[in-house]
Amino acid sequence: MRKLDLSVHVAGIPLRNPVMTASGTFGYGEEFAAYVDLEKIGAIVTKGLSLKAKAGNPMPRIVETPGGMLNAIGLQNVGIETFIREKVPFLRKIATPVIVNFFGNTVEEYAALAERLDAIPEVAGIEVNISCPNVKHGGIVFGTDPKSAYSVVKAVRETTIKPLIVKLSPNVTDIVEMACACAEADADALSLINTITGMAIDLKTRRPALANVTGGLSGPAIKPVALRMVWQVSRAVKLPIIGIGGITTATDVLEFLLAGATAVQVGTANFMSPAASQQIVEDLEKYLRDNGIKDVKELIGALRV
Amino acid sequence: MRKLDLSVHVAGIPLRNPVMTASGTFGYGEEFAAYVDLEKIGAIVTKGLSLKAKAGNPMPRIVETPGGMLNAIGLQNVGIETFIREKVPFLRKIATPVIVNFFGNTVEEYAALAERLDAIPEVAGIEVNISCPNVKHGGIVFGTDPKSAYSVVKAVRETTIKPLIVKLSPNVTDIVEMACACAEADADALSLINTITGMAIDLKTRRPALANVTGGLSGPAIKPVALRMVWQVSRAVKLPIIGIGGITTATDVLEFLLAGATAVQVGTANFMSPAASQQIVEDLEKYLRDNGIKDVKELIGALRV
Amino acid sequence: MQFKSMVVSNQEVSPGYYRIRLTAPRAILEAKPGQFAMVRVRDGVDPLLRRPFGIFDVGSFTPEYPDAPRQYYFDILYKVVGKGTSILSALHFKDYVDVLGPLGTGFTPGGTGEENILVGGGFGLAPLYFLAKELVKTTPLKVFIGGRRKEDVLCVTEFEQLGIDTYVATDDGTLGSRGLVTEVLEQHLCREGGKRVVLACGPEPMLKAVARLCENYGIRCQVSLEAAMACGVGACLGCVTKGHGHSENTPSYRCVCKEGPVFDSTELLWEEL
Amino acid sequence: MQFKSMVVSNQEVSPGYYRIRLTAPRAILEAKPGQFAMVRVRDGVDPLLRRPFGIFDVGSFTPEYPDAPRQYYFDILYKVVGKGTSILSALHFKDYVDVLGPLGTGFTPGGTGEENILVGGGFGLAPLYFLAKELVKTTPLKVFIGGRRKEDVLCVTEFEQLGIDTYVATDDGTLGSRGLVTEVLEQHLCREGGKRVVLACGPEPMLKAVARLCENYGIRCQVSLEAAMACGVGACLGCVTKGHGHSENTPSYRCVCKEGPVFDSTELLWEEL
Ligand SMILES: Cc1cc2nc3c(=O)[nH]c(=O)nc-3n(C[C@H](O)[C@H](O)[C@H](O)COP(=O)(O)OP(=O)(O)OC[C@H]3O[C@@H](n4cnc5c(N)ncnc54)[C@H](O)[C@@H]3O)c2cc1C
Ligand SMILES: Cc1cc2nc3c(=O)[nH]c(=O)nc-3n(C[C@H](O)[C@H](O)[C@H](O)COP(=O)(O)OP(=O)(O)OC[C@H]3O[C@@H](n4cnc5c(N)ncnc54)[C@H](O)[C@@H]3O)c2cc1C
Ligand SMILES: Cc1cc2nc3c(=O)[nH]c(=O)nc-3n(C[C@H](O)[C@H](O)[C@H](O)COP(=O)(O)O)c2cc1C
Ligand SMILES: Cc1cc2nc3c(=O)[nH]c(=O)nc-3n(C[C@H](O)[C@H](O)[C@H](O)COP(=O)(O)O)c2cc1C
Ligand code: FES
Ligand code: FES
Repeated sequence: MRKLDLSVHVAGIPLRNPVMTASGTFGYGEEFAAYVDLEKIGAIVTKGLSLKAKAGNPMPRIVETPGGMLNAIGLQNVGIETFIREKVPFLRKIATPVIVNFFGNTVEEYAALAERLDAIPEVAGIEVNISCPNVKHGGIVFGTDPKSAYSVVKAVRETTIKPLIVKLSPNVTDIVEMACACAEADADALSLINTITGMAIDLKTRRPALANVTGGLSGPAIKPVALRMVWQVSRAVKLPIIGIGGITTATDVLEFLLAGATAVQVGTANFMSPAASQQIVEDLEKYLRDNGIKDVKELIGALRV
Repeated sequence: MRKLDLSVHVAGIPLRNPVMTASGTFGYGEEFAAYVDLEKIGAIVTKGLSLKAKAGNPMPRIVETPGGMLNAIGLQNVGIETFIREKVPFLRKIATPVIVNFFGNTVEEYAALAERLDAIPEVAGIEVNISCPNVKHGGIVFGTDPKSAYSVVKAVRETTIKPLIVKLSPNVTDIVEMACACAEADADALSLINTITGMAIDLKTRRPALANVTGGLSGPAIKPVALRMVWQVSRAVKLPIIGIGGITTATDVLEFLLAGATAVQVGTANFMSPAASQQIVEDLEKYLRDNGIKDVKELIGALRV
Repeated sequence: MQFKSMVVSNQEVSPGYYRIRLTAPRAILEAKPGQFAMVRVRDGVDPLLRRPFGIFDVGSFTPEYPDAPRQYYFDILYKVVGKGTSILSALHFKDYVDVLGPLGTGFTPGGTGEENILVGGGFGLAPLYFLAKELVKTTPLKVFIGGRRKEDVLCVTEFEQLGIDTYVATDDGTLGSRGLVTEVLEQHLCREGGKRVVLACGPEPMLKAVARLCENYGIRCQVSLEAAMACGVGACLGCVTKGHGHSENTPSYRCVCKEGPVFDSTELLWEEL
Repeated sequence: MQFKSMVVSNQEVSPGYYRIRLTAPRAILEAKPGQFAMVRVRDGVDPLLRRPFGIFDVGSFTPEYPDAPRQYYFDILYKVVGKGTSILSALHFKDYVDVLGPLGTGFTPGGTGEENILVGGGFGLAPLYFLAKELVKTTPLKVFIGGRRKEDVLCVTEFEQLGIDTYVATDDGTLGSRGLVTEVLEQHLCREGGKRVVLACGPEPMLKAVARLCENYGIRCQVSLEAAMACGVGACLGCVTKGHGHSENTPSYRCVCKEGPVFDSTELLWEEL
């Protein structure tokens, strides 16, 4: 029997299979090493980095909601230099592509981060998180304004030849418009969706359940929204898409591929089971085998509408 | 012991309690009469009406999703004249305010519906569903464009003195901007949220799970998004707010009140249990009693941030 | 009605098929064959919606403790296909579920002198058995059962115990004749004459074939349909099927939960289902 | 490690408090007192996240069937407070859960010659009992237990069976002295001298009071904290608490799941918790 082909290419990065782990839900990889064979998954996307270390938001930072969870971690991270010094050596040892997620408060910060990452050979690709307020332009969120998104992606593009993925926010009227702006700025791929802004309240204390008041909704609850956006964008834009949002099983992955994603990221599911990503890869392989599908790429965009 | 006061006023409509049923989830009231004491709930909001009867979308029209469901009913309804002839006589018999939800394809259709409803004494208030494409303006959705929303609400306002509630769509970058447009057009109250656009796929058939491809996500899954939007709008706009989205328990109702809602609507929960709305009212009363709260209005906007 | 219901028993009757007995108020005895119940299999939001199941039987018994009042029940015959039914299959004696029902229309069997021909497949046998139990006292009756394999052919013993002529067909010939149940049915229809009514419940392709057959033979035919459901009471308009409409372009959607699940086959726009 | 675990037993030990025994691989014997496990109480998305519980005991037994291999287990002592714990309380022998653990740091008790003073309340007694069982063989030990009412005071018999001096205080005086456990502790601390270490687990206000007391008396103190958790392995940064930071304006957030749940009380910014 011919070997199954699970491999895909995203933004020029060759992946042994389409299942990556989502930024912020898999730490810097090593936290999960005891539970997952890191060499079995497609790629690791690391926790969002900024130029300087960031303390993050006060606690409580997470709360469970029906079929999902809200988080307001506040982008706590060790900062890019510590990452390079302390986290990259571990990641160097594994043969799985590492995609580095990052964010800034200004276009210049984004560009500076990209430039720094461009020099790190262990970085297979970069994922730009544009769901952050643009401090120079009165706090308007880069990810909800096509012009801001264009300018930040353009600036990043000019500083790096690394594969450049832009991660889109779902908190917009028109996701296609955002996707087009990023395509015009020469992104190599798009990943979507980031979390949907939500809120929870603790009736006993009459306070918001999160110290930050609002937070980002993730998990199975948002899957229908993610799938819709992936489908909309895949029909409108030529770039490869990484589907994200509520993926917990191989079936979910297959649905995202049918909707037009070339690869996916597993986020909140890592909390439900730390072995989720590997399990999904195994189940995906089993599905292909059971259904006589030789190459996972046959399924990309194969939705019959 | 003084009697508990559960009553609220919304848009000038006196309600015995803040718990209404949401449009499209409670039919025309009579479908639920065998399971709920209709005189125990705050108000009934009827299935969205159009000028002429509407056949709706092909099936399948609904699909369950994690913690929620998608629907693409396609606004099937009997049309306003049949409603007045066949549904109002039943509603006349019960002493619960009836709020009529409706929609049109053009500003003129909205105005014509409002004018017709203005003449019906049994109609305690009208709820304008602006989540519909504006056929005259290239299909842009009234509910996602502040200018279109303004024009449709203004036109309705000019034809009726009935309490006028505008129901907002969550599929926007900035819900506050939409709320402000409706306030400027002299709406009496805002209800939010309508469903979030989503999609599901049936892996076996490789087809969308809904014949319409996309549908509206409702149920507990969307509660965090609804709560966030209610909170945002309540801080920015003076109008009373009717909170909608994933409400299944009295605790949920209390959270929406704390976030700034004056009343709420129960939607998908009616499918989980047809007696949900009445149960919620009873539990709400019990909560107030157990916590020594004499008047439910004390809780409106009482979130401690 | 809506009621909390206790599991009395829950047994696998054929591989993958279970029969569950649930307590109910006395009024359950008035359920008509073809009606169904919507079951909330557990608390919480997963699964969110109730699951519809045809009523397979109703009855009563006296629990074995002193002065026990008579206890009424109904049975469901179900196949484990997904989340809801597998949760159901794991329930034990004394677990509770929430039930809404009986809902929908029932079958309208033939009048005096008419023979009732029941045709079913899989768990479609559930309402047909309930129907047969009621009809067998008064009218001539035959049952045609189809299934993929032997394991999918349910209730043969039950029907035979009622003394009803039972014809079985399986795709692979592991039980009864090999082939489709409609082939066996057609042989029967063309061999014998007389006034008769066909009452069918099973997978849609089977119903379609049965409806076509009946049309050809000019026999009245009722079918019980399935659809994804949310409310079960005609309010959400989620469960519709296509009926013959007022105009050709505008199909008239009919609620399976309220106007059905049993329809006269001529009411339906079969070519578009 | 992550493993499927079978329920061996699950009993209410005091009103609202349960003790559940779960099978585990042999390596569970290496769990340190103060470590915890994250339990997925059932399949599906409701509840979505695992629930953290301190390890109360570990051990092994031989099942009663021929040639049964030795079976290892761990116990959890839990209070029913919400959805997850009530689902847990409804589990029976032979039900399954998914377990992740042991996780986190454990207590670092005093060295030779030091007395270990354990202070706890509610289910905070769980890790303390596990700790006491290990320590009692080698070191002098005392236990102080606080609770609102008698029912909230757990494990007194267990501690006494280990032969450990046990001091109890309840808010309403229904068991032991009336008042806060820290009052009884303070009396003890000022009455007696010697080198000692306080190891505490319980509600945050209690821990705060204990930490302040120990600071006043110059006694080393370790506390086991609680926090809402998602991953349990230090990846999501959801479970943080405030530790003393590098600068005054930027608190240094510490992961309760990985750097804790046991912290030296001096590491924490108590005034901001
Ligand atoms: C009026 C009516 C009467 C019914 N009577 C019975 C009965 O007596 N016994 C019985 O076993 N089943 C009956 N069904 C079907 C039953 O409702 C479904 O099998 C059940 O809802 C599946 O739930 P699940 O959570 O296990 O599957 P899900 O996880 O919801 O779905 C699993 C798979 O089953 C398919 N499925 C889902 N719903 C249905 C459906 N309504 N019909 C067919 N396939 C479906 C899905 O497409 C999916 O492939 C009836 C349905 C209706 C509408
Ligand atoms: C390291 C650690 C060890 C623990 N050890 C034990 C133990 O040995 N025994 C035990 O019974 N419990 C223990 N807990 C607490 C336990 O995790 C919670 O009680 C449990 O998660 C509640 O789940 P639930 O679904 O029943 O409640 P939910 O429905 O999630 O919440 C119900 C109520 O409980 C409160 N609550 C939720 N999570 C916590 C929490 N982590 N701590 C306190 N209150 C909470 C909520 O605010 C809410 O008011 C421990 C927690 C941690 C972090
Ligand atoms: C705790 C947590 C932290 C996250 N941190 C980041 C981050 O630093 N950068 C980023 O781009 N996305 C972050 N995300 C978003 C996820 O990468 C992902 O887009 C989102 O959770 C949706 O996927 P899911 O439903 O599978 O979790 C975070 C999500 C969670 C739950
Ligand atoms: C089956 C279904 C039909 C609906 N029909 C309408 C409608 O006709 N008009 C409208 O304004 N909203 C309609 N809605 C939206 C609901 O009124 C409500 O805004 C939404 O479902 C969110 O509330 P929930 O989460 O409590 O269901 C419908 C929702 C559902 C589930
Ligand atoms: S299920 Fe709601 S109308 Fe039939
Ligand atoms: S629970 Fe995820 S970091 Fe502690």
